[in-house]
Amino acid sequence: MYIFPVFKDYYLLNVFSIAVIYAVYAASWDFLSGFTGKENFGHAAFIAIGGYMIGFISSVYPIKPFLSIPLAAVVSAIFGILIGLPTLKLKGPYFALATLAVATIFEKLSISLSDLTGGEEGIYGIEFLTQGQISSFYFVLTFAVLAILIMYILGKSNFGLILKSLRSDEDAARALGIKINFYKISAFAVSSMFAGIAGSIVAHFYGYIGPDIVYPLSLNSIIMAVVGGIGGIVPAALGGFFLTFISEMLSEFGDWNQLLYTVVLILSTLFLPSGIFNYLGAKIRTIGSKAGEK
Amino acid sequence: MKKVLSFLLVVLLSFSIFAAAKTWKIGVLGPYQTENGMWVQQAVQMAADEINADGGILGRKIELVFQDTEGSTQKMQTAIIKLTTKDKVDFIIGGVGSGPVLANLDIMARQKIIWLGTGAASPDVTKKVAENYSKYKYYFRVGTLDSIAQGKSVGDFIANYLVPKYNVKKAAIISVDLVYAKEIAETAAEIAKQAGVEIVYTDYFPAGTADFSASFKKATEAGAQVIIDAIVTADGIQFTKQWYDLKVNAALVGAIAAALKPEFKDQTNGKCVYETSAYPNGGPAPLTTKTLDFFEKHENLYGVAPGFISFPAYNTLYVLKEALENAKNPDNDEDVIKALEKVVFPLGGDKGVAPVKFTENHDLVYGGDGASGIIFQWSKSGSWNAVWPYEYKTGEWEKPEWINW
Amino acid sequence: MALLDINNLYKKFGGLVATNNITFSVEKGERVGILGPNGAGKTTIFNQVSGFIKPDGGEIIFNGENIIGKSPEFIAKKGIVRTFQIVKPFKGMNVYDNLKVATLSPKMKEEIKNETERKKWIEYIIDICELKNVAYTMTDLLPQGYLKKLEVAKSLAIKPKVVLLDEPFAGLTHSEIEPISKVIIKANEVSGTSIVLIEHRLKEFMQLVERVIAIDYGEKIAEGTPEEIVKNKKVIESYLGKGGEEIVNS
Amino acid sequence: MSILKITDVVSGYGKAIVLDGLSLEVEEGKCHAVLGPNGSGKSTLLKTITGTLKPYKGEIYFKDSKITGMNTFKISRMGISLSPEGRRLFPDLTVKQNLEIATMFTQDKEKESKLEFVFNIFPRLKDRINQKAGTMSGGEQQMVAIARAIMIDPEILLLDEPSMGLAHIIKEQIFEGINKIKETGKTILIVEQDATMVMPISDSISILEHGRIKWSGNVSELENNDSLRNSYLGL
Amino acid sequence: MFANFLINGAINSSIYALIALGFSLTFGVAGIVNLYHGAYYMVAAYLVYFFITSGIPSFISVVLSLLIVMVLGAFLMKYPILYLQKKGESIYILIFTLGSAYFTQYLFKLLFGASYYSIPSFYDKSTKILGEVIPGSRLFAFIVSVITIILVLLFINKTKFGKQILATSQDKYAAELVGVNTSMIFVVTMSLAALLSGIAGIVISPFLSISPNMWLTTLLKAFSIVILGGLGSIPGSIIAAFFMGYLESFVSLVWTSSMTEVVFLVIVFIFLIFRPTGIMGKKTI
Repeated sequence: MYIFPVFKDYYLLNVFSIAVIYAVYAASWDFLSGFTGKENFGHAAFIAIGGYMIGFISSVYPIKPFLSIPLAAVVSAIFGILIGLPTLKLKGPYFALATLAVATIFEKLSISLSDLTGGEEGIYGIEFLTQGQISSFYFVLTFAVLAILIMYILGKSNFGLILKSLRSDEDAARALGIKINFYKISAFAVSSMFAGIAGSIVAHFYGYIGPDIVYPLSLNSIIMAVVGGIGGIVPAALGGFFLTFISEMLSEFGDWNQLLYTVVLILSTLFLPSGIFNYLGAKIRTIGSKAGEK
Repeated sequence: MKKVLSFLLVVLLSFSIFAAAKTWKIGVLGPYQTENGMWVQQAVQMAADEINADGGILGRKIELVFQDTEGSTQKMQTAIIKLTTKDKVDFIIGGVGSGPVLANLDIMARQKIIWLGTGAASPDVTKKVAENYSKYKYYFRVGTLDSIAQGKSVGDFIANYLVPKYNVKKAAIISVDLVYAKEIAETAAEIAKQAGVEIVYTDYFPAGTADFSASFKKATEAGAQVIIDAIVTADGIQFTKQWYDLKVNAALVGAIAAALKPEFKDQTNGKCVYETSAYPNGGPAPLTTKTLDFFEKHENLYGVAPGFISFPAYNTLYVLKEALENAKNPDNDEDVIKALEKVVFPLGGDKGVAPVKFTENHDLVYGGDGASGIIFQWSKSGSWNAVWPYEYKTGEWEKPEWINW
Repeated sequence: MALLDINNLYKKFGGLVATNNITFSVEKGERVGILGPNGAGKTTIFNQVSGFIKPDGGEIIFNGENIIGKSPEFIAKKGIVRTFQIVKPFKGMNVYDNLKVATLSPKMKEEIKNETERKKWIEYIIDICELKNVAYTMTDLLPQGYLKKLEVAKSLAIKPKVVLLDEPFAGLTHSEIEPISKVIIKANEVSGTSIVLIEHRLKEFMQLVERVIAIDYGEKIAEGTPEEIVKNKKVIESYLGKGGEEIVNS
Repeated sequence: MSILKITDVVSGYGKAIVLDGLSLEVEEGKCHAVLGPNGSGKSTLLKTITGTLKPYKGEIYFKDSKITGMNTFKISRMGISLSPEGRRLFPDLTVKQNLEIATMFTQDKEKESKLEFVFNIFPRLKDRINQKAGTMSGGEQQMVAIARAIMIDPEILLLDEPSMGLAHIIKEQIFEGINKIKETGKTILIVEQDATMVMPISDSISILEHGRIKWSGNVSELENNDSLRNSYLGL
Repeated sequence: MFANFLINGAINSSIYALIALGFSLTFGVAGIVNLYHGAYYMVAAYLVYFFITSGIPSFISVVLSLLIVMVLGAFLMKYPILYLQKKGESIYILIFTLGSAYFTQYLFKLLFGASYYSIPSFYDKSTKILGEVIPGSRLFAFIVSVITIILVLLFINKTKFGKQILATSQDKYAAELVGVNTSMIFVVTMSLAALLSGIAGIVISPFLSISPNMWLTTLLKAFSIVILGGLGSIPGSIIAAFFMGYLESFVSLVWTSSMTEVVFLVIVFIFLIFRPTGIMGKKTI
């Protein structure tokens, strides 16, 4: 069924698992920000909601993934709506700062309220996703494929078309009678939901949730999505997958790795602003159509 | 021509035989882009070179595999999996930061790999071993002291030195808002309280705070004579500088991580004088007969003094060496664990650079002939003196000249 | 009772009265024009009727219901749709998808039951608006003439009862105006959509509308057939100049 | 002698071509009017001359130098100034500050005499000298915009529909002012919809439609040509 | 206690104002939210440290460092940012500037390591005001900040160049029409912003630490202050900077220092929602 059924390299499996989860982070960022043009600079807050909720529960009751994942989905969707309601009327840098503020408040609180959150040490001892390394990988892979597929289909659907129209011109959509607030909030809820589920899966995957694996993601999600290409879910997801994969593979280079990462980002914003995979996709399509003409 | 070729072949073969000779493959975890990680890397390398030069352990050389954990749980997990499955290491040493280590104990348990830890100071780490010995027995804390023990050494100094000598009655806690630091400060305060000191003010500031004047002011207005601090972040530098500049009328005693190295003097532009911090089981004091030599050798080798994680990092390989040499079967994990549990580097002895003795939960024994915390002070003359306990004293504690109690 | 009754519409921006007690009505199937110099308050009337600006006073009775102060979404669902002077195509998608967005509005939810019907309807709109050759072109690449047409097509795609067209001909050549003009008349005649038009291209304007409301300084200064309006003294003074009559007659 | 010469200019916004091979010459010391309906390309013409739009094709000469594709500020400093569509004053600055900013690149000592000059043209501005430009009425703003354009001390003054959106009586005041400027011998290129206002002050007229000059000639020729007026101006 | 609140609040506020001023200026004039702003602060501090430790006299070190950050600011505006601005989408400018800031952070980490550095005080005599001991380095930072702010305000309002900046901020097109080279003004403004941020970075380094991640909190604070004051409004950002400085002192006075940032961010968030134009901002959204 999958491409790697005989995969026995645990290290690669582990890197793959992380990379596909990051693909979901990037795709879920794209679903709100890439589609509607509301650039969320605090995506980590939505990931944190899912992850920390699982952490809170498991510090009293060892919750199993089959229960916690749907729970995380509901809670993070509601959270997305609650944050979305007041902030979605904001535009451009105002929205960016509002979301950044939310994520920073979360970060500060999760350090300060250490009785609840474990502070900088985070919450550990969360039930593992599954018992084995390989089964965990398949679990993560299945979830990631499903999540990306659902967002992709939603994005391709009429719903996604309306979201894209909002990116271009909210007034024009309102004039046609489209309830723009409903769509913006829905997009926020979907984005937040998948971010939250991914957050809860990560908590189960590591058996841990803490600031070190959550808060850098506000920025990383944007980078991954933008470098991959926004507005189409799959390019963003591929951006998330490959950047993470490469970054893990290069981790022996330490600081050079991070430096290289930012160089890739800078070069791609300057020279391939539509995103690497959007660009490649377009190239393949034109080659394809040329071949078709022949 | 043929001769040359066959000669080359022989040379190549002999190389490959040489390479195939069995080694102790040891994975080293650390955030190498930080100072803590650098200490681990340098000290472990130093110990390995020494042991290898001396013929290795049981005739087998040590081969180190360094993996950068970038200070993140996720990278540490990937690193452990890579070390255990791909590099197939025999042991893991290192691991800095309680969060990542705690989170990865389960991975260690799953991979069943012996882990000699160096830089996770949360008491919870070895609590895990206590809770489920058979699952977590692979972990040994070679260092540093856990936060409770670090707090104890600060508290003991206040209770047994400052209180009797200077009749200290009131103290304040000003510490960074991190779990590890809070535990140190609270433990120290608890011991001080038992000695009759009243805690008149408590403030936890977020990492990255620029201005402490309000906290100092409130502490001294409440009558504090001593400020118990625990600052594991770089904030300790500006904290100390501001304390000096404001001539705060309370002595600074506690655990400022940045103060535990000679560079502190430059980093504060000399405004570190009178600052007093506990060095967890290490420092330029004769903890064992080798400690001061190690300090000097490290400085000569790397151009910088060892940090507080350097001591346990250096010790790990010697602890391992001792255990392997005494183990019934050094290739059997169970036997090695049993041997490790018996390792003792006594205080004042000649083994290791800091005392090591394990509790049944694989934590360091604190006090007695076990691990210890040494109180150091930056003296007015600019020297860095061990002032407590008396056995290791290299100087007398000085009361800041501006303080009027 | 008329389809749309606007009574004493009043709006003030700071110290400036933008529309001062404007009153007029639009019958079903009628083509009404609003005439006046730039800055007279024509677009402000559109903004208020379509809900983009909240009026400070007056009534807007549509189909017997007072819709004053309602949201643009609500008003569009009732059946009043507007276009914008500066075209607002949805960028990053093609013409077909632009029209599809319009058909996804709540107004069309009951009318269109499935995707086949939707497709048919969009194709119909593309057809009558003569957008067939650019149906799958991204709007980012379209010239102004097509964008203007698309602006009208989008508004017609939600089967409105009233269309408020804000300068649909501005910036177009004569030959480009013809087809749009035809589309407007077709929509009006085939489905009985009422048209309210703001336009400066007098010749085309006068040919298209049946009744004219002249505005100046936020106030209505005249109302009548194009023939009457061009003779109106006030209108000539404020807007047309002496030769206005000849335009209509030419 | 022509001070401004435009040959075969093609210009517009992105893919939208607005000026489609337009040629035009303006004589020194004369007032030339370009008439045309909304959307015929009047503002585009002025934006292309002042360098805000770079023409796709064609050349523009000012006196003897080619200014095609030059930056707006350079063209302004050479002596071409524009009173733009929408007036574009600095809203938070006072009338005086608005006017003074325009003298930044000329000799300081002339400032006072230039202020004197514009107050002579639009006396109303003198009383409003310390009012913030953003708070003024449309007509007054138009006066400031024209005054600001004169403060640059241009060799040619471009005016973009100065009558737009104004009441008849205000239009008259504005055109009276423009006439005064013309009488000082300044070259003026004015684009307008309102032919009745422009014709009395112009020396020559061009009629613009669909981005091309349909007709050019003297005012008297236009006045005598009924069919022309009918077909292009609706007059 | 109150004197402490009053004095230290003023010192912190003046530094915030200095940083926020440049950020606000860049937005007001060029319409750019420059997330690299905090990095100037870091670059200047590192350069001064580097020059001083290389044995260059401190005055020359400061001047050299400031010149370098000004050139850096001018370069960033002239080439990549103006290029991206022409392309339209503002998010690419946000991401480019943020990415460059991280690039600088990692570069400095490679060059200088993860250690924390400090430079000697430029003025080190403690003064007593209202019974409070004020360390010389802080007093120096306060005085330099206040003087710099006043000079910048004078520069903008009184000089020819400043008037061009003012005109550009009000209407770029109209400024071009009266002969202002707005691209050059953008470059100069960015350079000025870099200078202000750089000065802040240098005056704080004697009492704070120089480290590769010192830019991020600074940026976040500048961003919040400028939004609170109204994007692009210079008086607004100065008022907001003082509001923030005193709020921090106030929260640590009456509550706990660990909540200072949270309280401030919550206030910023509430402001964004109920009054997104800030204290002084124009109605732009």
